[in-house]
Amino acid sequence: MSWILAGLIVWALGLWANVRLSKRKGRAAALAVPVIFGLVLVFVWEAVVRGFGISPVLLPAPSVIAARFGQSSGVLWQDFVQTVLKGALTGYVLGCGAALLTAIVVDRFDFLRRGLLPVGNFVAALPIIGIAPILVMWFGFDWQSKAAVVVVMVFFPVLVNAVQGLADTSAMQRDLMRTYAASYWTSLWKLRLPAALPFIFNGLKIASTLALIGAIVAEFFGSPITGMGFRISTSVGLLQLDLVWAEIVVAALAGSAFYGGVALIERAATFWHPSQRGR
Amino acid sequence: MTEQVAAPAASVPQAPTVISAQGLNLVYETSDGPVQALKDVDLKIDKGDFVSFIGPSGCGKTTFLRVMADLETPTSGTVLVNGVTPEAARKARAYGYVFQAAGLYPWRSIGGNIRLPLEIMGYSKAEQAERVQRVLELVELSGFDKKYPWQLSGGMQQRASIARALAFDADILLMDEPFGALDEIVRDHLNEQLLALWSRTEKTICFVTHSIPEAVYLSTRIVVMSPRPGRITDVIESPLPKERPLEIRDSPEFLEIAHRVREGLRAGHAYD
Amino acid sequence: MTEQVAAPAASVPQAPTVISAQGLNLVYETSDGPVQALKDVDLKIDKGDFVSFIGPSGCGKTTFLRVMADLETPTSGTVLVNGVTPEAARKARAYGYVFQAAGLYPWRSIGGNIRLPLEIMGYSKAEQAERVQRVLELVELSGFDKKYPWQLSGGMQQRASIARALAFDADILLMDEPFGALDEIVRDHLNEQLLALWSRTEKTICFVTHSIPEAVYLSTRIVVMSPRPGRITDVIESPLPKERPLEIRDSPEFLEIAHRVREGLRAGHAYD
Amino acid sequence: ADELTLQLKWVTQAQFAGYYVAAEKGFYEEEDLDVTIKPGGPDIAPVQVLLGGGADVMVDWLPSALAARENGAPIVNIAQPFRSSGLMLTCLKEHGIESPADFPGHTLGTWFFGNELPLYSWMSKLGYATDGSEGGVTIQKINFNVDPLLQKQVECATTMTYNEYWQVIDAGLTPEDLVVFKYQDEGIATLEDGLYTTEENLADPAMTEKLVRFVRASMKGWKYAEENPDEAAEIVLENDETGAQTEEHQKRMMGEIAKLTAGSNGALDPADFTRTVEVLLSAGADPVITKDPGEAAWTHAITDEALK
Amino acid sequence: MKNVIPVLTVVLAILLLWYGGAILLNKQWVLDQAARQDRVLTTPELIAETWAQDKPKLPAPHQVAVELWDTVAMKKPTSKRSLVYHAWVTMSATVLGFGLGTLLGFALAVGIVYNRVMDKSVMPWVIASQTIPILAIAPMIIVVLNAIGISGLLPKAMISMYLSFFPVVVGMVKGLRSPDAMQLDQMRTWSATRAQEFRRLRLPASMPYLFASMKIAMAASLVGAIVGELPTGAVAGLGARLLAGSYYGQTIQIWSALLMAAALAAALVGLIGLIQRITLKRMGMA
Ligand SMILES: Nc1ncnc2c1ncn2[C@@H]1O[C@H](COP(=O)(O)OP(=O)(O)OP(=O)(O)O)[C@@H](O)[C@H]1O
Ligand SMILES: Nc1ncnc2c1ncn2[C@@H]1O[C@H](COP(=O)(O)OP(=O)(O)OP(=O)(O)O)[C@@H](O)[C@H]1O
Ligand SMILES: Cc1ncc(C[n+]2csc(CCO)c2C)c(N)n1
Ligand SMILES: [Mg+2]
Ligand SMILES: [Mg+2]
Repeated sequence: MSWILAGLIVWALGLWANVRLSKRKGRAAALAVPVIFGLVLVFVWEAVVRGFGISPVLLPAPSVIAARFGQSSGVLWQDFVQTVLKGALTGYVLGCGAALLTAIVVDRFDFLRRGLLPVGNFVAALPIIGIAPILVMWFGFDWQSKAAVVVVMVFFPVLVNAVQGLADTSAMQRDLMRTYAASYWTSLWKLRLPAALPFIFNGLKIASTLALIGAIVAEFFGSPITGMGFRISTSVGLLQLDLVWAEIVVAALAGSAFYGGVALIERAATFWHPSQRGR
Repeated sequence: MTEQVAAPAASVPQAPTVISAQGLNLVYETSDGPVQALKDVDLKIDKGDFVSFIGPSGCGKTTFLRVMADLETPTSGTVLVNGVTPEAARKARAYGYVFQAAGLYPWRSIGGNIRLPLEIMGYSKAEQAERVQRVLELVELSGFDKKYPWQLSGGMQQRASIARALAFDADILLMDEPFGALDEIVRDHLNEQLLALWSRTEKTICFVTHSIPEAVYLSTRIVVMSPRPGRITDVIESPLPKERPLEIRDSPEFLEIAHRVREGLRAGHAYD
Repeated sequence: MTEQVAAPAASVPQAPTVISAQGLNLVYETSDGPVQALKDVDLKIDKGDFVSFIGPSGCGKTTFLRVMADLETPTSGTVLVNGVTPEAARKARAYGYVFQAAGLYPWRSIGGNIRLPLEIMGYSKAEQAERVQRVLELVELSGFDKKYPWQLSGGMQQRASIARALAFDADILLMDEPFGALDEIVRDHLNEQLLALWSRTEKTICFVTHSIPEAVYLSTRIVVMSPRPGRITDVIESPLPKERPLEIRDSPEFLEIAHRVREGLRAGHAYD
Repeated sequence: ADELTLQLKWVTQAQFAGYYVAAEKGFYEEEDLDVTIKPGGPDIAPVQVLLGGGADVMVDWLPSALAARENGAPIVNIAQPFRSSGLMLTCLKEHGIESPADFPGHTLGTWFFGNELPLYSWMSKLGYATDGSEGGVTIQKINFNVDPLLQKQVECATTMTYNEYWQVIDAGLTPEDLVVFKYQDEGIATLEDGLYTTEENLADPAMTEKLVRFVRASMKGWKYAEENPDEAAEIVLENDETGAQTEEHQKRMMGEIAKLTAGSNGALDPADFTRTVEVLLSAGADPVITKDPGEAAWTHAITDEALK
Repeated sequence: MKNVIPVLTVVLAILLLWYGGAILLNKQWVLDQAARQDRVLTTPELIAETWAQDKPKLPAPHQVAVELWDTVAMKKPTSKRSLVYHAWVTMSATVLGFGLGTLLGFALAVGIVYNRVMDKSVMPWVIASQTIPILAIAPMIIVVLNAIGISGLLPKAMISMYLSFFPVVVGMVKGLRSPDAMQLDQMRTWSATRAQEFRRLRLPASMPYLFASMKIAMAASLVGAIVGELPTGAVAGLGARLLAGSYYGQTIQIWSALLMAAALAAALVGLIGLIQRITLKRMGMA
């Protein structure tokens, strides 16, 4: 009972603090508000698990997860390397790179654009869940097949965004290039690519969350006996839910960091775009 | 870079023809049906001319400029620029074009925007820097070359876009309401500058404006157009001397030409 | 809707003050550092005045209008509108505001755009339709109410946006370069219309323009501003009669006021 | 009728025929029970369902049940319809594995999710490292099918006598192409497919009474299925909602399942339990369970009543 | 219609690659089998066999087509062996989850745009929420929801909702913020209430964004529904079909379920596209 009460109080306190803080300007406040929100969330979770005596086999408390985090850091690190560094990152780089090159080709040859994009949309609708086992069958159990799944997952979001971005120049901007009698490559390099950057980054950001999810889920369909997806799927069977949640925390942290990193690069590369200037 | 096209031309009494349009028609196909933007347009522009186009909104001034610059293909009729097709002239980089809106690239600084055509046309780095400085001074934007377009007011952006068109040696300058966004004082000043540049360089200038005094002050010829379908209703030769102080605008000759232009314009409107 | 604020006011010799600004300062905090847009501005505007604001680009004209309309909060100083704060006046719907760009909503037809403020202010359906027709006629757009903004030329859009501000009974009209995008003939015509409307309705009008003749032709007072930090350098009372045919622009009084405005403006510029 | 929910360990197939037969033939009804049978799946942990209150009884294997118990899940074996283990390791003959002595240097595939425990125990009993090091074997996780074996991604794969083995045969291989090691024959058999419930349920007399009736009816179902394998397989097919099972496979599976349930009256044989625990405890470095749970992990209370 | 020829060309190219790939991937098994049976295969025989295997690594297109025809056209739509039946089951969960997700996303977006505290605190967590591999914990979610008595369609729909609310939040926040400063200022000068500003400015301005993100949400929702069907393995739906196919090595069945899922996604997304075109046309924006 006392835990539930504590949960309620902390929740009220957090809300009050955030209402106050969000009226303030400045970096610190902007950072503090979501952090407080998160801390309150975690505390309420702890309180609920303890207060209602929820079985650790169903949902472990954050404190238990944290303890496991410390205990199993070796395993967690090893899984992180296997899944994120080898699987997700490789796939992300290959997939996004291939998508950008394809976008340029597709943009250059209208025939391809009109043929490839509709078919591409259909292929992109193939659920990853169905593709993963097939790719594992083709590329083997190790990280290569995870990278392949990630390539498939990130390819179309990036392609579609990039193609749209390359077309997103105003008539006047293109006319200007025409009056300079600029070649195709010149206008690609000096006009269309810079203009496409905001769109491309949009695709890259979406792809960054997809990459991690893709790599983890693909491990459900075959993996060596290491990796975050492997650990999650097998630990549930052994009822080591604390380890499962520790892996999920790693995934969330890695995913957020990945997304944040791409967003930072975006900020530097598209500083001129209205969406980056405002607020 | 443009030598092969530029005619040798000194200011002889009968200057060579730079632009000649004959029986020009242009119809835009739109979802609401066809729009005739230009109808039976005939015009000759000689080297060194300063031609103003004036007419009500939507009469086809921009369209005509675009046809000359090979940005639009006429439905019928012929245009020759420097004796060749507009396309060949464009490929020979004969034009400097100032668009109705500034149209600077937001990811380039002001200096970078002005440098853009120079990079494309292969000027050396030193030459680029030198020219950027020179045109920035001309439009009174020295010191702003590191700023980005969105950090400048609309009028400053418009001046930057003029500077961009002046930075390289095109001998035909097409300007679509370049001074529309400026206040009267700055406008007067830039008018003077433009005239000075023109008489110094012997460029041929086609200039679209809504302002009658501006048209009269600047031009050797004023082309008055009527609304859709866009036709040329009058071509007025200006008797004003090449040397034009601002005060010339109070002279009787000036007022008389202005009156004629106004009458021509009014004929195209519905009111009284 | 606006009774509680509108002063009873008939055209007595000393008309009541509608807007009074005292020691107004406004500083924008930007990433490049602070920009002082208004500095020590004092101004009184009486009911029924037609006040033009003129000054170089970026001198704070728009900012001043925005302060009056409670779209911007001054850093220091006081503004009173109809004797209350701008906010109270805004809530009482005392303003019609015409922005520098047309700003029509693309998903509403022209009629729908003009109807928008009427819907918001709760006019009846019949009243809405009646008013939309009336103002469309006023700006010569009857028959266009079913069209969408992108089907109209820039000038037509601007006129629609003026119609929108005239559709409801605000007794203060704030107009920010409403005629900038129009050609001279249409502009003359709308100037006449605006003057007629003004003398008919006794509205108070604040009008920003870059055109000296326009300012002189329309106003009872002309406020000349200087560039950053924006200050008022001159306030010129016009001796012209209320009845003003277009030809008045050739009268010596007119030219003389125009000259004074030009001098005032020139003082703010760097040239000669 | 009293309601009761049974959580299976796997998808609907003849492995669980006894329960479907009992439901279809009205044995549960005779005991005044209304039993809901929930199929399992690859990522369903029956223990979670049981503890979460989603089921009253579950089918599980003893190794994973004991592992769960160590992790804080208070579950107890109340009946053991399966007497023998159906688990085996199937190798392709061409890889040259003839006896357990040949394992080192080869890749052995197994399911995880708790199913890997018997294999780890066996390897540790044999004294082989499982991390792929010199003199040891490499363990590879495989999914619940035999493709990795057919496609030679592993050299041996865990199979059940009643299911995966026949998939290998169906794929076109002959028994002569294969070498099989049955856990039962190697003396390392662990108990499979028992019925489990929570300590909390056992403390509730009304619930135990229901469970008694349930076990009685279920065993009746099992014995009926043993005697009428084809009819039992038909019943299973009718209950398969995916519509993906085939009659041939299920009839064959039922035949094999009957061999495993033979000889069990439903009561757990304590000797089998002790053997399973020994096998599990013997696993070397990273044992499945660290201490003998003793008699707390099973009870005869239910079967004693049911078999009276 | 201009697109027909390019699309057909691309499809043809894919089919060619597919047949070629089938030869490459299935070759090993055919050769192994031949070796076991002491047969020697000519190249045409080899190719023919790779395209006619029972459990190929990659089934040939015509094998999948035949399977699709058998399970779609030749079975009663209510039969458990009909793909139409399974597609229907999956679609119900998809549409329900999509509806819930769109509502949730919409509500969050409105909250973020109109409430400072939400604006500052919620968005990072919404992004973080999507970095959790929900697909990995879907089984647990199903189990936990089951435990509190929620079963059947709803647990699947919840997973769909979790995946589909995200694009809607992101798109709608962008859309509701798309009116420019001047348009908002106009509303201020008319002293419009927040509700009026929302209904007459922000909402219509956000329509193009809403539709774009609903399309993504629908595709995500389908993935969610299929994921939700995996752990409860033996039950109905395209996900269950995929899984069952995988247990029994039925690659042909997997591929046909996969293509059916893609067709379902294309149909649902196309439907939204249609609604989008009609709506935007009526708003004068197309
Ligand atoms: N791309 C286009 N498609 C269809 N119609 C067009 C297009 N461009 C211009 N028009 C139409 O052609 C006519 C002439 O347009 P143009 O832009 O040349 O006018 P303008 O004289 O430059 O007007 P303004 O003074 O407003 O710039 C107008 O009626 C316009 O609506
Ligand atoms: N939101 C803002 N943030 C920062 N600076 C601003 C902002 N709005 C205007 N300014 C600056 O304040 C000054 C006055 O701007 P304002 O728009 O009032 O000028 P203006 O007289 O209307 O000019 P124009 O004739 O070009 O419309 C300018 O220097 C401008 O750059
Ligand atoms: C949750 C769970 N999933 C799979 C198995 C392994 N298994 C045991 S019996 C069987 C059926 C087919 O042989 C399979 C695959 C398990 N033990 N528990
Ligand atoms: Mg134009
Ligand atoms: Mg302004």
